[in-house]
Amino acid sequence: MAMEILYFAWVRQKVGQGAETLEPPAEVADVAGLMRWLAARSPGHAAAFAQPGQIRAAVNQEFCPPDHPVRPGDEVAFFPPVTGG
Amino acid sequence: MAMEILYFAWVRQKVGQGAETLEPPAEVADVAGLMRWLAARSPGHAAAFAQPGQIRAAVNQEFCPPDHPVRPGDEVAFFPPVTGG
Amino acid sequence: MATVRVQEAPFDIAAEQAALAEGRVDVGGIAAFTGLCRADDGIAALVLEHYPGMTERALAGIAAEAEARWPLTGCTVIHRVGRILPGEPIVLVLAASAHRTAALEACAFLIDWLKTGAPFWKREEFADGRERWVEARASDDAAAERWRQAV
Amino acid sequence: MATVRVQEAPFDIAAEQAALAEGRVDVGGIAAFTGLCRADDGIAALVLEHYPGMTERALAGIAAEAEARWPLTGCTVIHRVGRILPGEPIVLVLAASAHRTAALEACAFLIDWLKTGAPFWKREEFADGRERWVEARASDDAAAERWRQAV
Repeated sequence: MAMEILYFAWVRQKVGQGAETLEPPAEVADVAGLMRWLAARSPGHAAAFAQPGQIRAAVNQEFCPPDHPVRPGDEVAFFPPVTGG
Repeated sequence: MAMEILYFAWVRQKVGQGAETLEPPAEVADVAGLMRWLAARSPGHAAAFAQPGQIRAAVNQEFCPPDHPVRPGDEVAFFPPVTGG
Repeated sequence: MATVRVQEAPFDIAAEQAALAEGRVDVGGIAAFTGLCRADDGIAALVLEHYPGMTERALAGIAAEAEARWPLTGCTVIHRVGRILPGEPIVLVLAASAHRTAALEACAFLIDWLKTGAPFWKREEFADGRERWVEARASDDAAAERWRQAV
Repeated sequence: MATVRVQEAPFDIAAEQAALAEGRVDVGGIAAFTGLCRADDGIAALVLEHYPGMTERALAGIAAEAEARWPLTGCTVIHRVGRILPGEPIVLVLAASAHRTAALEACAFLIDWLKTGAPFWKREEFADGRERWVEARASDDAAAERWRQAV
């Protein structure tokens, strides 16, 4: 079962797309691991995830820290710190 | 020269009028003295000033404590604590 | 720039906010407080009396104090007088600033200060004909005192 | 009862306040905050992006938190997305309560919390074609943190 990966703001611009459906290998177990795996997919991904400390994540539409687990079927989003209001 | 005396809210209702022009004697030197002098003018005045601690005053449209001086030509107002907003 | 008004007519918050921001691009936030007449204990109406002349001076003084304490681009205080029915607005306070914190704090200051520093008096009228002057509340004095200590 | 909306269209604060108080006589005060687009540094427009689905959940969660902390009769959060010009409104927060302190505090909480807890991102566009993503501010994190400690 795949994961739905979403990108917003400059993460989206660097990756070059807003969403992709992917099947990471089983050793990708948490948000930080998924970021490392995604960074290797393309130069755009590499640029987007070059400084992981600048990226925030949500798993199934809840903000999550880097050690939060990810599982097949999850919706995982990556974006910069929010700036609404 | 006279003083303009104004009454508001239940002070006005008890006195029975909203304004009067009076010439207190020279020994009426401050707000508290003016209240004692006014209280002797009629049963309505007496009722209005029966509990001086419940009355607030303004001299020339500024809130003032009981020991604030009053002089001929002043506009002096008496009223309960304010309840706007 | 402060606008203060005492009026019998209702007010339009959208029009007042538009006037505060009109032609400006440096206003980042407008904080507003609208006080409404509640029907507590079966109140049929509030009748608001004020001290003409002193009221406008007091409101202008309160607005000037807010503008001295916070970097506002403007503020507005409108207080109604006369007979007001439950559900109707009584008072409107607006504070505009480049940044939200100044607007929010100034708005809270204005309404707290106005409750204890402007010569208005409320009389409650009940359906059965009884009436009662509203008594000042210690909590309002405490709220205003909080700002005095913050100087 | 909380109303949360994400929309491209402008909003009407008077209509939103009327909806909060409609048919009620127990609302004593409505606190409001309107965030506006400033033209700092020659900004020609802000473009607001969000995370559809998560945004509505986050706003509903923030509103529910406010209603749990203060005795509100209702609250409203409306956030615009898309292209917004200087002087135009971006966000509206309303909090209604029987008493002013609850309304004022809940309103400040809602806007502080929304700044750090809802998935919106602002891009600034300049007249010369440059664009820049707005960076999160430490002061916004501190403002939100203040409420966390107040639990």
